[in-house]
Amino acid sequence: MSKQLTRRGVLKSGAVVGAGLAMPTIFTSPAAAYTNEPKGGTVTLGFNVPQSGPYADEGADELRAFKLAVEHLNGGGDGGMMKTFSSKELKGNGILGKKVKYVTGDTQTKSDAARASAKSMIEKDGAVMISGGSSSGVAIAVQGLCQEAGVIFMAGLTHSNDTTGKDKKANGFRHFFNAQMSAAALAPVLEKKYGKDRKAYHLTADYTWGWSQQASIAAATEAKGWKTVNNVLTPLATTDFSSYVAPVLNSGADILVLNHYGGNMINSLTSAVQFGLRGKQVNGKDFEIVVPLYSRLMARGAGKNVKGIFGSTNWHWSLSDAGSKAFVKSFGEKYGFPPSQAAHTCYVQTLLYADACERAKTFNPCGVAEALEGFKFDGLGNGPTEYRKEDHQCFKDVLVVKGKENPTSQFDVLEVVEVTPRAQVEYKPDHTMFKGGSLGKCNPGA
Amino acid sequence: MIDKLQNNDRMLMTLFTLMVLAGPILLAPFGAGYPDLLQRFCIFGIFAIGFNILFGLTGYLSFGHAAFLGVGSYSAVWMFKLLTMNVIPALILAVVIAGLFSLLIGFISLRRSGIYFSILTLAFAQMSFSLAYSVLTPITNGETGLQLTLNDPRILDGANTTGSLPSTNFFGLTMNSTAKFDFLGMVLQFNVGFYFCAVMLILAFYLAMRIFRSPFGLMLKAIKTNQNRLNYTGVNTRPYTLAAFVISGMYAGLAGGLMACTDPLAGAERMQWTASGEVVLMTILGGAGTLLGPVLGAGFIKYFENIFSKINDNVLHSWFSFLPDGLEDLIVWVLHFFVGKGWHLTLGLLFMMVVIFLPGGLLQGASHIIDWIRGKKQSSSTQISNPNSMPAE
Amino acid sequence: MDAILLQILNGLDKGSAYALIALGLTLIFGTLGVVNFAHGALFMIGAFCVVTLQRILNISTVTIDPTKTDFLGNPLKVKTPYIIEWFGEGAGMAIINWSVPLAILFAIPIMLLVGYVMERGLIKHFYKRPHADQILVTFGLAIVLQEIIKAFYGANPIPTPAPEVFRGSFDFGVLIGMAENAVIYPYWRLVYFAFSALVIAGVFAFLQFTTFGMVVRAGMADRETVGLLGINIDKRFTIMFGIAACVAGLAGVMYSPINSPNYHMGMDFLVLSFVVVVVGGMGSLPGAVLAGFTLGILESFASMNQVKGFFEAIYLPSIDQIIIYLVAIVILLVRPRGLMGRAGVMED
Amino acid sequence: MSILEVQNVNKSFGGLKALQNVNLSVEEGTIHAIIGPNGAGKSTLLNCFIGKLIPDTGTVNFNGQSLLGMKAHEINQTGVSRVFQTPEIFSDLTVYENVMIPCFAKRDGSFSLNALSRVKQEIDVHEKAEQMMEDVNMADKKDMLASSLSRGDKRRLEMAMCLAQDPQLLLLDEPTAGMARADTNNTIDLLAEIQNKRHITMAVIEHDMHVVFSLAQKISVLAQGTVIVEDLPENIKGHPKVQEAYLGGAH
Repeated sequence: MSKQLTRRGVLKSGAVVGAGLAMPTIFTSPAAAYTNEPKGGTVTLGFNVPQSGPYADEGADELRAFKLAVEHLNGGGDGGMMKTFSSKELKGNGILGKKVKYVTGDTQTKSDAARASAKSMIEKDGAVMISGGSSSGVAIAVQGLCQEAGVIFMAGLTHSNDTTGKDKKANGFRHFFNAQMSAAALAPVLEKKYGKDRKAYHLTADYTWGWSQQASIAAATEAKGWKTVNNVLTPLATTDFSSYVAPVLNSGADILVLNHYGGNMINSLTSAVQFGLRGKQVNGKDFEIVVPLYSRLMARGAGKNVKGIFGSTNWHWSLSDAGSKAFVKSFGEKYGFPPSQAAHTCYVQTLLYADACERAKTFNPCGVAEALEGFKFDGLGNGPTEYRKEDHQCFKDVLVVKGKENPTSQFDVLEVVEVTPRAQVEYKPDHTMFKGGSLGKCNPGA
Repeated sequence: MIDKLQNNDRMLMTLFTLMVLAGPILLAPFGAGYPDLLQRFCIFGIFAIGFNILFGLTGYLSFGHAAFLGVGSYSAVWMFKLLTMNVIPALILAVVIAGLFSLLIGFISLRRSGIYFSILTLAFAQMSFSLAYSVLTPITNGETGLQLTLNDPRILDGANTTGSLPSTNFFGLTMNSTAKFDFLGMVLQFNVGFYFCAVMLILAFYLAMRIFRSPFGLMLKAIKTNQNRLNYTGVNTRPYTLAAFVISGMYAGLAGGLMACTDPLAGAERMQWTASGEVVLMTILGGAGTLLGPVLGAGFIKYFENIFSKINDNVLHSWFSFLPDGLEDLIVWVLHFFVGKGWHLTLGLLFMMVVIFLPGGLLQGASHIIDWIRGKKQSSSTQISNPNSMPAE
Repeated sequence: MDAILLQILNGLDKGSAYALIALGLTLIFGTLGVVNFAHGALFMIGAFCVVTLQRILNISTVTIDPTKTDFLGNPLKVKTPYIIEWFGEGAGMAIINWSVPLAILFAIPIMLLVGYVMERGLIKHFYKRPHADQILVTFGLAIVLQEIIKAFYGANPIPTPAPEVFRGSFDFGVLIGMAENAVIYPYWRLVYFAFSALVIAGVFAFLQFTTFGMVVRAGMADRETVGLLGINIDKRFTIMFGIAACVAGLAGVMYSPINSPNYHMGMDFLVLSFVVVVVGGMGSLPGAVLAGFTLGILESFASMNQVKGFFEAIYLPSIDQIIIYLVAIVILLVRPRGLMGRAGVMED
Repeated sequence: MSILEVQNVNKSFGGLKALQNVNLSVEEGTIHAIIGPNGAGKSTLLNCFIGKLIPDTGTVNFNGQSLLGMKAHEINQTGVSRVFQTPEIFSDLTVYENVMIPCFAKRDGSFSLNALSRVKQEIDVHEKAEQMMEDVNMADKKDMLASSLSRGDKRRLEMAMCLAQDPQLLLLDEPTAGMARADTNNTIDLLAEIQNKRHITMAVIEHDMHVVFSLAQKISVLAQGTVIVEDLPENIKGHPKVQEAYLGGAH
């Protein structure tokens, strides 16, 4: 015992001595106030999106939006949402007078690869901000990296509660909504549409996002009087969901909730529709399917199967406010088709970052973070929005959508059923599903 | 020349050491001289060297080695969370746990050989991945990956009062500190983490060389060429293969531990079978059964993944802007399938070429070229024994 | 009871998918002695034949409808497929509606060609190389093929719906006197199952009852002897490879309404079907079919909450994640050469 | 004194009785040939000696120790080496490395994690291996790849590998099968020389009567799974039972 103690003591004192010795001057980078302080006439942003792997198409759309945003920031194009943005700091002369350059990388939708790619942008290309991504695992991993490296992370598409919940970071900001907000927005609409007395059967992707999505939606619907009959976890690698869908009809449930995203969502939805669930009557009611998180790009993969199925989305191109219209116009004219919600959130995040730099008059992450915290704005497509100081989550209205019955084009897959106001989806920062973890202090690196 | 080098250990070792230590200078002109990629070169070099001890020497093709890498990473991160941010205990635990895990899997899988062995290792690795991704989330933090948090105990380091995450360190030298120098318009980055990994790589290489030259290594080569004869020569092949399996598993664990040291996060994807496939690609691409080959292959693939994949259309256009517009567009259009997001395609084609035409890997190709330049027409292919035959039962 | 019946149905369906791919894999291995890691890619190419046919059928003329607007507020461009212009609304729509079954006809020549090119262009040179080399080169080929498909069709799944008449499901429960909706099963999956059974039976009949098949079977048993008899085995093996490619491709065609085709579906299936082949015993055709159905049914049962609950009690939660691998490991350890494997195959 | 004692060995495969009550004893220091027509059970018997097959009943004792149930490498470690019908060598390694492996196996036993010493510095093994190369007249070929040797040289190499272990009993399975006359004679000379120099006991399975009668000091004739005669060579030649067995009982 005593032996162990002394060894521990030695190790410990070693660490302390080491800490005292730490950082001889040669190891500090020369004279920068923060990581990658831009010195010349340009500033570099890093766009880290999935270019290979199952989310490559969403990644490509995000990249289009980033390019568009950079073009607008540098004064090119028609200015897009810069004209409708409530903050008027952006003049089309880059950020703080520096021309905006960008580098791109491939996350492969793997946390390792995403971090490697982000690291190379920071270490090699001198990026002061990293943005993009199409899954929560990647977002959380890259957010952690940016915190350690001392750059700002403007999350792309990430829907898990954890990104601004237990894994929130001072250098990370999320404009996209989350599972909790989806649930809060959907539940009243579902109640209105399908009634109070419903029995729900959940199929849930067996990993972090799936669990948090399931927990949120189950809690929200149960509060409206629904019962959760069963919750079955499905392995991530499942491609054929028949054995999970088959028992649903016989379970007494009259609603099927698919807590799936991406390929999982397409396949489980296709299975459910193939089994003819939607034509059936259970407990004297029409059987219905709910997909809490919709993505238009993904919904296209499911084809006609999505018709009439409810879900939520962060933004949709058919919105008619000035900001959305301006964005759809400049995106559509440049690329020939309307932008996805992933593209929208990435474009908005880039503008928000640029604007925060202008207002803070610095690229220093701590200054930028301070400018973003509690920032209230409008005109970026979601109505009045606020970056909450406590968890760096944007609060805004949430769209409840359903698969369109008579689409006029291949892009016209979803229609907006209701815009749930912000007050209904807002939760306290210490909500049970967001507990644990803390922002920590902003890290300027260097 | 490379063959000669392969046989002159002292020269090989010296040259290797110098090249690795000078990495930040040598690779800077190729855009690869930044710490993260340099660290990856070393880490995957170690991984591939270890894999080569199993595959290159005994011929047992494992499709599940990434599992050991993942286990190593998880162990190291847990050590950072619980004990101390010093890398040494983390690495020790990573190697030990990976060793134990490979002992277990090896003990079962090595009861079979040939493709049956490959499928068994694949099955184990896929199981490990599935479990780490979902069921074992309390230990692995699932999809997100295991990360450090502010309220980890870290018994030896004492309470954290800074409000920011501590860095991994080697008795006080933090892994992520970097000295930068401007040199001929390039920024040379000398990073502590890289040099730590580099020393590990050199040690790992040295150990592999000793194994290659030892009676034990000779026995492993004998297993690959004729297991039957070896049995009738009074040698029990099972413990030899198992030892090779465990050694290569420990190499993988070391690599995984180092990954956590340079970047304290452990994700489940690094255990997926495609990650195991990647180390197979590295080893074959470089040259299985050779000493230098796997390191070369690892460097090659990581360079592709990190540099080649970043060449987007803009970059291409800037390269070919001297050409007339139509021609420029045509060339860019053709190339854009192969670079940037098309890098997997190029990698796949290259890999096929190597398997078809250069069974000895790029190393063999390099020695062909050197021989050709020196006007020596004689082929060196007889020197490199066929590296890919599978063991007999 | 109804749940068990349901999962047996499911298992048969899943199993028939595994069995079809494993059958082709074993055919290639048994006849040519080649371990083909690119077999999953053939399955994927089959599925993309449907996508391609769909695209061809939907080649359209564009007319401008000034009364409607598109998302930018410009007049809407209305696309009318030529097929509808040529055959009229009814027949044209029917052809598009039946594009999946039609794709079978479309896929057969394509798959034969792909198989022929693959065998003559690449695989042929690997007959005498070690199995490890074959695995590696076909693995490389699989990557290349899937990247090519991705470059042309993108990464997102593309919906390929079954004909209208096969949507919805069949109520077995009512048939055998159970309650309504107790045991329902989609029509298309029944079609898929029937199709698989037909193809499997066809392949067996072909090998059993034709002279060609007899020679091939003899070649599987002892290639050298058959070669000595003056029979051009190589040519027949090329045809065999084409047939195996066809089987995989057709499996892909018929599977496309069940899973929207995407570029990585081949790799997804490859690992599983290799496990199936190895569990069945390398080179054994009945083994491949048996293992396919066994694993399919086991997987279906493992997904039931009752079963999961049972395993959870013995600390194996989410058994469905690992059931296939677990079973494969156990079978390989108990029966070293798989369920029906012969000695000495694939061990060197 | 008999070094290998086989008693009442029976082995059947399904309904086929491959060996019936086989009794055999090989005297120390002699060359004992086992002959018999095709399908007589010669190879089955040999496989029972080396652990590849386990007899249904009966005993196989080597130096008084039962070999039954032992694994191939364990049997080898007791002092039994085997030469195969087609030479089994390490074809991807050099001739010299081929000979070193049995030297290591002899010295270090069936397993040794000898991973950090250098092959170069194992002086005792080198001495032994060099000696063996000299003994089989292959010193000039020691750096060649084993796969590039002629068939005769491969056989010679295999012999050297077996002898490097200083076996007490050497089992030879048709050592001259498929060889040209000249190579056969060389092999006979080699075996005779080994016998003279080292007095190693050998059990030879052979088809070629020329080889058998040039070498053997005792012969067992196997037919239909049983030993019909065991005698000195001169008594075997005209033995009626042997003629009957070989001519299929032509009356």
